[in-house]
Amino acid sequence: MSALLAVVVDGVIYASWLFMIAVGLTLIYGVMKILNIAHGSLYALGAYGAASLAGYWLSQGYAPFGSYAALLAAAALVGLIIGPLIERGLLRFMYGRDEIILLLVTYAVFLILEDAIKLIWGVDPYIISEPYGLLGIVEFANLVYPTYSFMLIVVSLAVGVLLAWVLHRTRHGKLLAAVIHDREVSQAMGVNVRRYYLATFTAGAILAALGGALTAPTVSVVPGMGVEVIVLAFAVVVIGGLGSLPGAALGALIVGLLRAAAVHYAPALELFSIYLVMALVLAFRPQGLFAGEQVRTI
Amino acid sequence: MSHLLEARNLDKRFGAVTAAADISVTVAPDSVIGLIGTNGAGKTTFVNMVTGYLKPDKGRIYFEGRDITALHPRQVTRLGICRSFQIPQLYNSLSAYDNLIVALGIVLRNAKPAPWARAPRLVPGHDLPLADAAEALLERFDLGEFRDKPAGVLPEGVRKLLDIAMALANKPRVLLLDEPTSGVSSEEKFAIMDRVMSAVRAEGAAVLFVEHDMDIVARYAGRVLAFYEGRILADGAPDVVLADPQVREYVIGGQAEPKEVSHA
Amino acid sequence: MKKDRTPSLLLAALVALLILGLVLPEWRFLGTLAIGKGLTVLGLLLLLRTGLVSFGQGLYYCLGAYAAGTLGQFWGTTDALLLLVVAGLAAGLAAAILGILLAAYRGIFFSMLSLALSMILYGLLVKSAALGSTDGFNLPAPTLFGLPLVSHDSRYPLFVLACVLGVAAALAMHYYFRTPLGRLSPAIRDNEIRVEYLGASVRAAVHVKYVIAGILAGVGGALTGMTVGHIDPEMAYWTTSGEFVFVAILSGTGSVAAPFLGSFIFELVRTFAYEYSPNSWQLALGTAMLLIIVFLPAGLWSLVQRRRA
Amino acid sequence: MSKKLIVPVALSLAAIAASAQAQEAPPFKIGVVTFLSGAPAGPFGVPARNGAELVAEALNDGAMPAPYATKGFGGRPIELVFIDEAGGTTKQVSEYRNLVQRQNVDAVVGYISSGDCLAIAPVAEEMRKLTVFFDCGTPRIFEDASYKYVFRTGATGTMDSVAAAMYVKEIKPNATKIAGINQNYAWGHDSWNDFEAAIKALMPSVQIVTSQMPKFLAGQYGAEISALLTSGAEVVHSSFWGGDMEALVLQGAPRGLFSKSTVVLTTGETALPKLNTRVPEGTVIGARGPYGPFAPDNAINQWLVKSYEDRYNVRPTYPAYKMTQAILGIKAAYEKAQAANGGKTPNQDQIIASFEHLEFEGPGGTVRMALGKGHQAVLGTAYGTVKHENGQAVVTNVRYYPAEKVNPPEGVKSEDWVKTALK
Repeated sequence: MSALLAVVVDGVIYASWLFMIAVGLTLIYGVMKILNIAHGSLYALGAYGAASLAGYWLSQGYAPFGSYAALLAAAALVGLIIGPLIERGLLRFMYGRDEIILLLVTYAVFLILEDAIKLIWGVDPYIISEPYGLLGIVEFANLVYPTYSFMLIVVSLAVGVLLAWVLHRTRHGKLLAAVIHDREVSQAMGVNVRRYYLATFTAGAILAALGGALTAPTVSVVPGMGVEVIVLAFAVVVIGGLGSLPGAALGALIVGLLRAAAVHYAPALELFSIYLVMALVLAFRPQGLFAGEQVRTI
Repeated sequence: MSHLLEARNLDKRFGAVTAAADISVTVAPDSVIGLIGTNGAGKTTFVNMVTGYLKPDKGRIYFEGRDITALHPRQVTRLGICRSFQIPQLYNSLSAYDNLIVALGIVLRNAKPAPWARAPRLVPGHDLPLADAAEALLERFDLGEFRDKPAGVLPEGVRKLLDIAMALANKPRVLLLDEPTSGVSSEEKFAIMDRVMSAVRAEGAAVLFVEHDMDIVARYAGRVLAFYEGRILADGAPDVVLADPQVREYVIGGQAEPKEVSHA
Repeated sequence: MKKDRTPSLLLAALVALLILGLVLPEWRFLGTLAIGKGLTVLGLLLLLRTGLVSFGQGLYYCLGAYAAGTLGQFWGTTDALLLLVVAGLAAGLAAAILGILLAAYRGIFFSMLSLALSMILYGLLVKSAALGSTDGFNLPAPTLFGLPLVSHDSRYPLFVLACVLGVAAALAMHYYFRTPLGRLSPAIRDNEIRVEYLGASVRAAVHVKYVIAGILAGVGGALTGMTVGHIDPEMAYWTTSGEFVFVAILSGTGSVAAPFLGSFIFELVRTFAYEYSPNSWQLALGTAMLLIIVFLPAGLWSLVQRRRA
Repeated sequence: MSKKLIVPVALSLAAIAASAQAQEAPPFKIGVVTFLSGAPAGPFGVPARNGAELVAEALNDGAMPAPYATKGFGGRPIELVFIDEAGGTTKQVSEYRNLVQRQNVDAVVGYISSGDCLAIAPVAEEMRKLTVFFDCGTPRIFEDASYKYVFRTGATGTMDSVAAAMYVKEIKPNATKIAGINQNYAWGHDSWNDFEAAIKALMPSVQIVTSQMPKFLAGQYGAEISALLTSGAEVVHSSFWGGDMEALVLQGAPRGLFSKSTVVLTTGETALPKLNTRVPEGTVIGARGPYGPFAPDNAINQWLVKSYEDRYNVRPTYPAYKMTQAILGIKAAYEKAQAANGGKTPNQDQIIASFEHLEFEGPGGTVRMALGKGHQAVLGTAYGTVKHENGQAVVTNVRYYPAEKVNPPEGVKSEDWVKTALK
């Protein structure tokens, strides 16, 4: 019984982390049809930024609770600087070329950022674990969890709700839907597509950096931490349906729960679980679980 | 007498829209039939069902007495039911010549009795080597000057002709032309239609063409099917059908103010 | 009609390669490696011309290498031709089976499914202790009809085998593109509906092309394994497949020789990046990639074409 | 065309420069291969590179303590060429060839990844180039094959696992529930298999309650920690390294993993300078040999700690020790061969002949090239328990295990030895 409860709690915590790292990826793909490999680097940049900023905050002896603000500020800073830099400085010259070319461009950006991170921060780990322990622990059913993990679930839910609200309830969200539906027509109707692309990519970058910033206190921030995240985020997004917000949430939940179940009941399967799910979903529902059927007419 | 093509009681719905309701048609060899109707009346749906792109909800389709309702477009095509498209379906990155080479190459390949057998030297039905058969088709549609241009950059009228030329690669017994003159200026329409009909007549195929221009229908069709809301409103000789009061009200009258219907 | 100069140019390239390999012994290894990878990229070129991007060619690359490797390691077979044939067969068989599923997919879904399948093989190999898990295992030095292809004094025989194999594959691919089935590649990329409406099965054609690409990747993987002398599951990891796609796009799809040229240049750039900036070779590589994408949108091969024109 | 010219010109310039020096003492050029990028760079690659730089400089200045006080290698200055180990085995084989053929190195020292070592060994034989592995752990290298040109101055991973099991037996003799958490790749598999076999042989009543194998670089271990906590394990074995190990400590400590069970971190020493008191008291750590806090108080160790701290402001960790050990090994072999050659410059075969079965002093004490026909080093090792003293994490309760107790005898495979000889 306690194992089952642990599966659910572990699964949901992991799912909220997955959602954080995947939601920006699916947003950018949904709007711009770019599978952004550099997403992992933005995640890493967010983590490094957070480690530096929060580390500085704490080393100055300021109120420890302020370190949470430092984490969020780092994410915003990284996203607001790097996002526009990549979109305005590089991607906008590539619009209209094949999806695959755009993917390769982001791959090149990923390589460059990986070394840039190394040149700025070096290869030694950064450890900023204070925010992780600051909120205390929660104990139940013989298990101990840091309160921080549950805060992650809350933040993740908030991000999802906020995005859904912006996309479905605001004027900009509706115009964005028009841009997604038909870029040329929206442009002809006077929608400033350029601005929406810039805003989307920046938002995606902030979300990636936020994922990294909130992960930073739970890990040691090291080179290469972004690489694993890319494939994981891809898998979640593909399972849920490329470009779908509820899809990313569902994909994260499925992967999170399955992985937790594998860890508790069949550790040997853990390595496969995510790719097996991905292959199965693709085999039976190639558009992902949440994307609508595409209708093609002659 | 057995018909060349027969559709029996075809039904097709898309959600709330009825695209075909109890459609029955027979087609005799050598006939030239015009299909008229407003947008959404069910003409293209009929063409799509006959060529296997859509499966009817109910009803059967027979070709020379054989049930072809469940066949895929490629199987229908191999039997000799070929079509052109309202929006030309071309290989835009390939030259006009290469478009035909691909088309004729498929015919050549399909003629192999077994995977290990060598393909015949001459394209069946054309009795020419591949390259010569392609040149002959280009010539027949007077497309020589566009031979080496990518199909994607050709003018719409030329694209229409190339689209129809490709439909002839398989030596069709039934040829369905979906709006062969749409997107072409009204002065060009007759010229294009003349070229198409003379090229097609040499094939000896039954021709069904979807058309909005009643002058063209009156001039080329030997028989007219008038579609309205998925039904056949009238079926007969052009002068009779075009004079029919119901057809004048729902089909030709509607021509001036086309109804807003989203499904093709 | 233009005269087809490709076959004679390819044969001339073969002669040039054999002479270069004779006078520049230190480049033989890199050359052989580039051909091994180039074969895989040649298969990708076929898929790309068909409008498909496989992010899982590492699956067949790895499978071919492991087929040859297990045969060499556990049964002591060292004959290069036999190993290459077995590798091609194993990869081709796997592609034929998985192709049943994959041939129905297009676009990003084809890419992602191929990636997932490749990662499953990676997971399986990581789990198999008998095959050395992530450490992989070594291959015995290859021979041909009992004669060694690799020794301390010379790797020239293996280089010659690789060159002959590479040119033969390029030639075969060149002629394939002139058959009716080969011509379907650009047709499927441009307009699948029309292909079906001309009486051909898109799915069957895609399946055949997928199998051909799989065989080429299998042979390429085995050749690479023989050259390097070691194989490991990394060959099936997504970054390996990504590298192939990358090289294929950078090379351009303009010619059957492009994959080999592209592979060689890629290895060269990477070698110099490692040598001259060991601490920031990724930065150098990424920048080189961006420059090529921006300034040579049709790939490296457009340089060759421009010169010829 | 201009590009084609640059390379030969550069090469011939280099050749001229080289021949100019040759008149005095030609440098001994060593290719050093360690991770300069990716996850292993921080914990292993860069400390190893730092160690190599430090020791080469000190040797060239004649600033090392005895018996290494002579300059360079028998008077020849040492020149280092660094290559990144990242990029996979194919890339590494390619770079190795470049080092030998185009950079003309006299020896190659390096390789942290076991996969790279396995791949490089036969290439070293083919190229006939002296190659010294300093860190990689798999025993397969000299147990599955024998090599003339390849040496390994570090001990195998088997030693770490066996000694860990012995330490557990000493400090928790009554433990019955054992668990493991190891990375899902060869290193994790081998470490766990050896530990499982050793602990079962030493303490027959133990029971393995769970063996977790998360993906390498997974980073998030919430579910694994829950599984370990619910399993009721008294001892948890982990060969995690680098960021993964640090994340396990950071995530496991607040959840009580380290207080409910004794966690054994076989590479824990590399994290100590950085994590310090974040490593909970009671954690058992190893250093894959007698390095760092386990190193003997000899002159070489004192020199290494002092000069490393002076330059890099941090204590040296075991990769720096092992790199130092490798380079000193070559120096010892070189100078022994030189002496045997009447003081003249020895050739490679002579260096190899004197390297085989060599005994030499390193920062971790005496290294004996006892296994693999004289090509594989054996050393003792040690484990200890973390204790917090005055805000510093220190290692207490240290137990040393002599080489012959934690290594198989010559000719016996580690795998078989663990299962049979420990009983």
